[in-house]
Amino acid sequence: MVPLSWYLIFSAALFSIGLFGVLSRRNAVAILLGVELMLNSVNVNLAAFWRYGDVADIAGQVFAVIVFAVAAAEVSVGLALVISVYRRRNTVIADDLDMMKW
Amino acid sequence: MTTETLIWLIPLPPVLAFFLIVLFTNRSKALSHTIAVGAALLSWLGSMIVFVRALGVEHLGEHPFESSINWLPTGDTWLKIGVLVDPLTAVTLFFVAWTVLMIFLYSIGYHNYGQPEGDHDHKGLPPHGATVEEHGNKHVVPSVEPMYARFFAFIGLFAFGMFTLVVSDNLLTLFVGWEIMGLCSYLLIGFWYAKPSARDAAVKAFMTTRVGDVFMLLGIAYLYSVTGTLSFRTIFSEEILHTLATIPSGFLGFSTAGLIGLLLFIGTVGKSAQFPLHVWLPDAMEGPTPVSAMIHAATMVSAGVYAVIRMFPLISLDEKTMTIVAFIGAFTALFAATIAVAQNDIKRVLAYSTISQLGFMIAALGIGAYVAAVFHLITHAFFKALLFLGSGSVIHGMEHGVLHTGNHDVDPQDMFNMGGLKNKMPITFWTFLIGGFALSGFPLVTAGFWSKDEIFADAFGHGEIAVFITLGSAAFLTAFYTMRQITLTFLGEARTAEAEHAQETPWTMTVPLIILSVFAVGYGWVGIPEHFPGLGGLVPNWLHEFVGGTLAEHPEPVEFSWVPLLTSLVVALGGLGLGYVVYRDIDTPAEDKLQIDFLKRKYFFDEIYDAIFVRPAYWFAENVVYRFMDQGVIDGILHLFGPGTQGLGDGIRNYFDLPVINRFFGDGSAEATYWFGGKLRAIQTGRIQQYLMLTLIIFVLVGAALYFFVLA
Amino acid sequence: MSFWKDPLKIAADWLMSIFTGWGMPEIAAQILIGFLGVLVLLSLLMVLDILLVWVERKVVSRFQSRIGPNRVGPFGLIQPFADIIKLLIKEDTTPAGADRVVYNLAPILSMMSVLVLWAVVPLAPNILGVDLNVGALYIIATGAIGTLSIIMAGWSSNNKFSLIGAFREVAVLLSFEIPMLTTMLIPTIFAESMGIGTITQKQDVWFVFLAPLAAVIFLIAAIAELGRAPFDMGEAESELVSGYNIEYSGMKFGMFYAGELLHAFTFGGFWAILFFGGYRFFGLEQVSPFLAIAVILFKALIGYWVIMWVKYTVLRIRIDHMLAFNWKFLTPVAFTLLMVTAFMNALLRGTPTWLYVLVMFLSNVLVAWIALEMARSYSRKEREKVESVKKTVEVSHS
Amino acid sequence: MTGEQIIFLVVALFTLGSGLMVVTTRNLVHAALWLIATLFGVAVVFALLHASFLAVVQVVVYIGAIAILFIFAVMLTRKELRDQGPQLNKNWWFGALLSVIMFGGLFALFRGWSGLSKTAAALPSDFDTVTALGNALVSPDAYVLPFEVASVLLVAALVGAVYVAFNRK
Repeated sequence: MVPLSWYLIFSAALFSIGLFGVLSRRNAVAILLGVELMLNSVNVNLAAFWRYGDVADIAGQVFAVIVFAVAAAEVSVGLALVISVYRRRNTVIADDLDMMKW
Repeated sequence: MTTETLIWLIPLPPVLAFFLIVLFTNRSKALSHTIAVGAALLSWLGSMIVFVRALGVEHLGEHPFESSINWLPTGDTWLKIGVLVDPLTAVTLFFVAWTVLMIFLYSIGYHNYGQPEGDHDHKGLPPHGATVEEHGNKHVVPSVEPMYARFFAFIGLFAFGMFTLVVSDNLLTLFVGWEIMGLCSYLLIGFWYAKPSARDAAVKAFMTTRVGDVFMLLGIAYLYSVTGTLSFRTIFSEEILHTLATIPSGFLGFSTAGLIGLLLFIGTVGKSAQFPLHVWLPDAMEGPTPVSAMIHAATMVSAGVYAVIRMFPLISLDEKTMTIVAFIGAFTALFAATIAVAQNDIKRVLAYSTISQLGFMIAALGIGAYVAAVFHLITHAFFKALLFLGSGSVIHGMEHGVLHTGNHDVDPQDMFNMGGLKNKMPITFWTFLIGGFALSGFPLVTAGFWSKDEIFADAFGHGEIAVFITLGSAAFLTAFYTMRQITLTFLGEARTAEAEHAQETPWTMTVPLIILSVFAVGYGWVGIPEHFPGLGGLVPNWLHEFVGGTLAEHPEPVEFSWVPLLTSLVVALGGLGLGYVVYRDIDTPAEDKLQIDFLKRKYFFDEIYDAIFVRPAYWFAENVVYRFMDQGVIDGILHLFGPGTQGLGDGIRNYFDLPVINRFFGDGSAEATYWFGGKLRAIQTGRIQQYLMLTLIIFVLVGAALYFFVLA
Repeated sequence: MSFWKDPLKIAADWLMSIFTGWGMPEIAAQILIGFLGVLVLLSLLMVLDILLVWVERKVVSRFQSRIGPNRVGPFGLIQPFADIIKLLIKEDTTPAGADRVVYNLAPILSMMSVLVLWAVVPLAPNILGVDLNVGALYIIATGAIGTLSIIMAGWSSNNKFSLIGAFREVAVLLSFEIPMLTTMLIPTIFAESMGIGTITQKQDVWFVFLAPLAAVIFLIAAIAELGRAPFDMGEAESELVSGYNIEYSGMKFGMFYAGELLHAFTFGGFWAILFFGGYRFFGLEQVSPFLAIAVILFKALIGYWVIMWVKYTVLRIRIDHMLAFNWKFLTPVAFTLLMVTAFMNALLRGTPTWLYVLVMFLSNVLVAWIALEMARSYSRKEREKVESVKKTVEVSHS
Repeated sequence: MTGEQIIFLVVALFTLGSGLMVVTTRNLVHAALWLIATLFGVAVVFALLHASFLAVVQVVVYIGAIAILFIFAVMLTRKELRDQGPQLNKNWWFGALLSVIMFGGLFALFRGWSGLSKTAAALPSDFDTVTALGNALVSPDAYVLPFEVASVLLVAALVGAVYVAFNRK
């Protein structure tokens, strides 16, 4: 049997990788890719705690399903924003979009 | 599907229909009435299924279908809402569902569906007819109602209110349904809002019933404060009833139960148009006829009586309250019947007869005749719906005649303009005849006979001779004016050219008439007393067994006696006979000996109320509230405040605001913020990822600090 | 238990005895047998695929009043083998500027997305890869892989026609996934399970009688999902030369082609499974699993034939019309139908079967009728608009 | 080491490896494709956890819709299909450091937790996860409200995305 720790460490690693992507990529789309990784790691945690806790209490899976929905909403609106920004500013580099300074 | 779920669903289709029509389909007439009638049909179907299932349950009174959910938290407990079907609800659902469905169907024809748009119809006015060209010659035909969809939306909401009221298991939802119907009656009586009379009638109905409703709400609040619950089944448990009966209320020697019962009963007085709050109902005839039928037969007034019947175990605890109830009921029955004799408007006669018949039910309750009241409620619903729809059909036929002759001065509702319609509108005539006979209590065949006879028998059996005699005379007058109406309307020769050209109405109007007339005749047979000579025992007295089961103590049927039976035979046949003999030859109002001004003006009740309540209210509003309070007192105080405040303001501004607030706090904080902002602007790079990093650094630092200093 | 009753178990037992006889541990033997089973199934599918090439060519030629392949072998039966040899010996080109790995991965994924579908196909009562409890979703999930393969092929080819083809095809696939999933939920409601095996077993009455409209919508969505005419946006030969697979040659193209054929056949099979009782045919499936397999293959072939029939009779629809048709007609109808079905199902729980079937059928017919009426009035309005514009144009010209 | 552990390790390494490729590869389309590989790995992890519904929905939603959307977005926001210049910003080392600290911190937290080495009990044989999940999502006693809110959120996102990305002429 796989112990719970493996899943937790796996998901922590995936989360950190996603975090790195969010913090370090220049391209806005790539940042969103990192966000997806982070959301997925959360889902792994939810499913793992469901499996290793009380199986009859389905809350973990329910929240994972809701995270799916939230992720889908987030990606659709996020990408729409990216495309909209690209149309106006002709760039998707996050560092170039610094109008909101000072 | 379980019966409980089904009961929850019964009120829903009409309200869905209301929203669908209002929001989406109000452009399409066909779609609107399809949705409304479909919704009524669904509710009807649900009600019938529930009714049939309820029949199959033994001792339904002790084990009703009930289901409730928590609604509002009130401290530790929940205010629950729920549904309850016991025998009383089951039979009420039965007649409500039938009459509602019939009225919905009837409305299609009544509002001239399928006819062309009117030539100069306006929204808010009844249709005036349209000119069509056919084969080269023009003629006028009825035109379709301009606010067709709105009508169906409103009656859908109305039906929702009624169904909610009937299936609810507590006073609160009952009151919600009650108020929804109050609103709908306002909307529908004032449906033709461009007519000043309709506007006034709507306001009158709303205000008058409001008087009763306020008292009812008081009663509900009182009940809740005493018992902490509004659910019927809990209230009617023995210990609560016992408590209520024993605690005195401190008001004129009533017990708590008696006072609550009285307050609730005043609500009914308003809703069911009992004396002295009866004035709104005859004026409510300004609405379209299906609305009249809806208010007078299927829903609103029945709701009032239903509420009293529902609360009967509570009300019957106090003798005094019961006496008041019986007195008001009996008095109203006779009083309204005397007015009805002198009315010439076909619908007004029926309106007063409704008040009178409701008085019968209330009186029956007041003497403890529970089953008889329920029985009369049901039979009355059927035959009064039939009569109203029939009168609507007559008016419709007459309007056809008016359109044909083009003489718009002729009132199509005045019975003296009719006559001889028997041959023009045979279906309407026969069904109206059945309804009229049922109303008069024509012996043996009609439903009205059986229910009225049971009230008589109960009154006599309980020794309430005064009530018995009052009701007897009211019944005689009922038969008399009913026959007067039938004779003037249908028999003899046509008195005007319009009546000559009256025409039978379309099938959507006649089919409901036929169906309702079946019930007007047949429904009486479920409640034939066992000891009735000849017929008794042929069919079991099902109604008594079934409805009586609602009460904890099963009411015993009264001993059979010849006196009430003979009385009811004599008054019914005598009244009918006299009516025919007197009005056979009368052609104009002048020949009518009963056109006494006193009766025609309804005992001057409108004038009295106008003098006592309306004018003083206007005077009070104009002189006291506006002149004295508003202009004198309030404005005076305000004028006093003005200069004072100004002086105070000047002082504050010069000695506090400018130096302290502005200088020190205002400019000082701005400068401080500016200085800090200048220092902090370096980290405001506008780059989202750097913000994120900062957030994370703080997060990590705080997390580490917490971990090491707090957890470890 | 004879071989005719349960061939899989007999074969597995026999193999197990052989392998353990060789000294292999039991668990390894089981895994090996599983692999062998998959291998056999896939090989048979490939052979079937080859036959499908022949079937398709023969049928299309009949539709077009031709004779079709008739030179190689009896009735041209050997023709597909000749085709394969031709494909194999063709030059395997990779365009300059292509993304090599992705380019080579795409046809494999395309074929794979079809083959993995067969893991949940119940061939007979006891011959079934996996009875997944989310079988219906699984079908959609594999469709997602197919979508992926198309966009990979289109992008990696470094060719604007292939990219446009892929974009258009993916737009269609993603859109039509929605009515497809929705109508798949309707058999799920009837069977109270998403498992394909359970859905088959619950079909004492074929679901097509309970939900004819759902069957039709599923078929339309499936045809779109296959990218076949009238929804062949990805290829659209007259506009895009060959669409997303334009740069592929040799066996890589062959894999796309074979994948498409097998995909069509598979969806004919799913149509049969979801709505026409799968392997069930008046108790025939109880006699022998082989008969059951014959039944389901026959039904799948009929479904495939219907799909071909549509392909070779109906013209391609413009892409905006196609998407509008999906979003404004098919999807709302499918949603409505799903809601109506669920509602009716809740309402009719516990009623006799005949009433259930009747009411379901009638409510389907009603939904279809209302939908078509609305579509009709809408299209009449559109036509009037177009015609009025045309008229004003004519007037201004004259 | 049991078979399940081996499978988990292989899948986890594959997933984490593709995850790293997602955040480091220069070609954004490749990054999206690597994302698909990662998501697929996570789906397998779900399957290992016996969450079959989640596994399949992961494939349908993420690979079938979200990843495709990403590829579309990448292609729509690029004048040339290949990106020039560095893909990481100049603070990337700091981001990497933070990520490592994050992972280390989480790891440290795990080590102090007693339930870490817990193993899963076998699934009850009569327990149907999908049925339980479906009931929980629509039961008023459980999660019907979050479920409805999620559906409203999706509709809002749909409308919002169309509005934001709509090309006004």
